[in-house]
Amino acid sequence: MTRYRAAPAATLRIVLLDVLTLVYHRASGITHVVDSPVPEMIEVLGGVPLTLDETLAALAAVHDLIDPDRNALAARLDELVAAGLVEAV
Amino acid sequence: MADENPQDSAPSAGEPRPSRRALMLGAASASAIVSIKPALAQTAGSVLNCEIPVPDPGRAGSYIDANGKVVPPGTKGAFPPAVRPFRGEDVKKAMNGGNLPGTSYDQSRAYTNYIRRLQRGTSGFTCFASLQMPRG
Amino acid sequence: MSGALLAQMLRDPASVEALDASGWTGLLAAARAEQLIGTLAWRVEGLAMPEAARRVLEDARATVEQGRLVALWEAEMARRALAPAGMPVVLLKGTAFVAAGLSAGQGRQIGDLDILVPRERIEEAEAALIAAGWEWVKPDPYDDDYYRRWMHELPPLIHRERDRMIDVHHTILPLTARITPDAAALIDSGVALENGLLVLPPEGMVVHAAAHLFADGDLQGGLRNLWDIRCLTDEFGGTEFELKLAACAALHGLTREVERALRLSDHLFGEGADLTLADRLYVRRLLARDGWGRPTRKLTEFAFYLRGHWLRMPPLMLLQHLWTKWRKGYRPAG
Amino acid sequence: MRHSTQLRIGPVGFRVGSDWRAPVALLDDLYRDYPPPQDDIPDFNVRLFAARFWRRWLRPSVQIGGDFVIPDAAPLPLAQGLLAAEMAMNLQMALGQRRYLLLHASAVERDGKALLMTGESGAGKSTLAALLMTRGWRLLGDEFVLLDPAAGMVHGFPRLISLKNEAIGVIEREAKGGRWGPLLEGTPKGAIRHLVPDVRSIAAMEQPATPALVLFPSFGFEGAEREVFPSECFVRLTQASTNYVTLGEAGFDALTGLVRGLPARAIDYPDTKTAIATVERLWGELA
Repeated sequence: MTRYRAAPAATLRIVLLDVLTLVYHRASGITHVVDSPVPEMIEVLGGVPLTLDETLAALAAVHDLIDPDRNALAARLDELVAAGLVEAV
Repeated sequence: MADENPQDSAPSAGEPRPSRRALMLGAASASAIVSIKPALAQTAGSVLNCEIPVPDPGRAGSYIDANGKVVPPGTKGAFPPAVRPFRGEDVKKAMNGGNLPGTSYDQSRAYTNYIRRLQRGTSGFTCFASLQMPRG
Repeated sequence: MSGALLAQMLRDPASVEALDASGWTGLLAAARAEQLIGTLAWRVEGLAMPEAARRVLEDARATVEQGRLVALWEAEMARRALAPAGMPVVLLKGTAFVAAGLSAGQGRQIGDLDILVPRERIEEAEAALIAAGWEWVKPDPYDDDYYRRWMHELPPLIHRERDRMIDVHHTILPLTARITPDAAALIDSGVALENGLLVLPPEGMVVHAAAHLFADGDLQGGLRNLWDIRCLTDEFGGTEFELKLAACAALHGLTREVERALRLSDHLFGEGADLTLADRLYVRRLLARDGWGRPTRKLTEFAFYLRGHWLRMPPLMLLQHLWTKWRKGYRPAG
Repeated sequence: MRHSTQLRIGPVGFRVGSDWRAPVALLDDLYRDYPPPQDDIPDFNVRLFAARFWRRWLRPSVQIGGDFVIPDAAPLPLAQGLLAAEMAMNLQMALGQRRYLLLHASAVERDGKALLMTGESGAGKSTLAALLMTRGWRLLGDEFVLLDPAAGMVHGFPRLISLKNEAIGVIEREAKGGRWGPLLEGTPKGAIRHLVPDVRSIAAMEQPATPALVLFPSFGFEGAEREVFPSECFVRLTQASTNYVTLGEAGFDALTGLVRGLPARAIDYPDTKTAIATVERLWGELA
C-alpha cells in the first residue's frame, strides 16, 4: 500500500498571495505556484505517512469536501509526487 | 527554517484563514501546480503544454464577443465556445500574430482577447500567466 | 599565462594578495573558463583583496552553493525513480563529492548528474527514468545508435520539468577504449550513503577521475579534474591509501593513468614532481588559458582532440566516425 | 585581444576586447561619460572576434564571446560591431548575473521611486522609457533592472538605449540634442539606433530607487487597463527574469517582497501619446 509523506515543513516556504499560493522548496530550489487543495494536502501529509484513503479522511476531518472524489485526490497526489513536494513511501 | 519566516504561512492580520472551510479537490484532469522553470530553459516543457479552455468551465456554453468578453449563448456577432482547450504553445503563437488552430481570423482574435483578459482564479489563468515570457 | 596563474593561486591561495587589477582580471577570467571559480572562491576566502574581486567571488560561492543543493536534489529524484527497481545506483563525479561531503565538493561546479548502474539493468533504469519524466535530449539516429553500440552511457536524458540532464553509465570508459575497467567490481566497491545511494570509495573516485582525465577525451576542463584528484589524495592520503589506490588502479588497468595524474597533481598543486617528456605536454595542455579565458595553443588542443578519439576507438572506426561528424558540420572548437 | 576598453554601467563593470578597432572606438565615444569598473576589475569579459582568422579582413564578421556564451550565436557583419558589443554585454548579464535579480524590464525614476515596465519584445518598453526620459524622468535602464535581494531596491543599468525601426524616428523628434550611435540597417531585428542616456541619468546611475509601480504594456491595442494581482505579477516576473531560478531562495525573497504591496497594471495602448498619459495618470494616483 503506497503511503504519502510531504516534504519536511522546515524545507518549505509557503507564501499566500491573493488566490494562489507560492511554495518555495528549499531542498530542490524550485518555486511552485499552487492552487487549493495543494496547501491543505501538504499540511495533512506533514506528519506520519498516509495512504490515499487516510489522506482523504484527514482532509475531510478538517475541511468540508465539496467533491470527496478518490480519483481526483489520487491525481493531486501524483502531481505532488512528480513535483517532489510529496514522496511516495 | 520555517519559523524564521513567520510572515510566510501565518495569514496577515485582518484576513485570518478560516480553519475549517470548503475544499474542492478538482477534476482529475485539471492541474493545481505550476513549477517555475528557468526562463532560459533547455526543454520546452510544461508551460507550453498547459491548456487554456475558452471560456472557462464555470461559464461553459457562453459565447465570446470580438472584444473577448463572455456573452450569453447565441449573441449576435459573438463566437461559440472553443471545441477543446488551446495549448499554451498555440496561444503563444496566436499572441504573436498567428491564428489559433481550427479557428477563423476573427474567431481567433476574439478568443485571444478573451485569454488576454483572463483574471486570477479563472481556469487557464496560471497557464496564461506562465506564457508571459518576454525575451529580447 | 593565466592558466598557470590559476594553478598557482589554487596551490598557494595567499599569493592572491600580491595581485594587481590586471592580475585579478586574468585570474577570474581563467577560473571561469576552467569552471574553477567556485573552487577559487573557497580557497581565497578571508584573504585581503580588492572589493570588486571579493564581490565576484562571493557571487561565485553563492552560485556553487545553490548548484550543490540542486545537484543533490536531482540525485534524490533519480533515487526516487530508481528505488522501486532495487538496483544499485552509484553517484559519480561532482554529485558524489558533495553527497559524501568531501573537500573535492567544496566550490565544485556541478553540471549533469552522472550515475553508474549495472550494465544488465541499464534498460530497466532507462525505462524507470522515462516514466519519471526524463526524456531524450535530441533524437538523432546516428548519435543514438553510436551511443548504444559503443559508449559507456545512455544517450543523455533531460528532465522535462526540472531541465536537468542525467548521464546513465554502465562503465566508466567507452566500450571501444582499449582499457576496460571492471565495472561490476566498481559497483561492488560502492559505499552506501544514508539515503541508500552509493558512491565509489576514495580510491575508486581517483581511478575514475584519472580514467576520465587521460583515457577519455581531449582534456578539456582537465584542470578541474586534476584538482578533484588533488583534493581526494590530500583528504585520504597516507600509506594505506596509496596501497589501496595502486591495487584499485591495477585492477582496472589504469595504473599508468593514475600515476601520471599523481605526478601532474604534485607538479601543479603540490611540492613538485619529476615529469616525463609526455607529462610536460599534458601540463602545456592543462594550462592553456590566456587572460581573456581563451584556449591557447590551438595545435596542442587539436592534437589532444585527435588523441581523445584515438584512445576511444580503433582507427578504422575513428575514420568513419570523424567522417560522419564532419558531414554533420562538426569542427573542433577554434 | 588587440583592442580593448573597460566601462561600468550601473553597478556592473565590463571589459570588452575586439579583433577590430572600430567597435571599441565607438564604445569609447558613446560611453565616454561612464566610469571604469570598480577597482579596475570587471565583473564580466566580452570578446568580439573573427570566427576564422581571415574573417578579420575578408567580409569581416563578428563572433560574440565572453565569460558566458550560448552555442551557435550567429555572427554579425563588422558594420554592426556596436550591436554585437551590446548584445554580448547583455548576454553576460542574462547568463551570468548573480548578485541582483535581473528583470528584463525598462525603468525610470522620479522622487526616488521607480516605475518598472516589462513585456514581450515589441511591447514598447524601450520607447516608453526613452520618452519618459525626455519628459524629466531619470532613466534607470531600457533593458534590464537589477533588484537587490537584500534591500529590495532597484539598481539602474542605463546602457545605451536600443531603439528599433519606427521608434527611432519617434525619439529623434523628442530627444533634442541627444547623442546617437550610427543607424544600423538590416540587423536581425530591423533598423537599430542607439541613444546615449541623458547626462543626468548617467551621473546618477549609482543611486538605487524604491520600486513603486510595475506596468505590463502592450502596444497595438485599444486603450485598456486592468489590475494585475500579485500572483500573476509574480509568475510574469519570474519569466521576465533570466536568473530567478539560479538565485534560489534569495530570488524567492526578492520577488515575493517586490510583488506584495506593489501596484501592478497591464495597459494596452494604441499610440505612445496614450501610453504616456496613462503612465502619468497612474503615477499621480499612487500618492
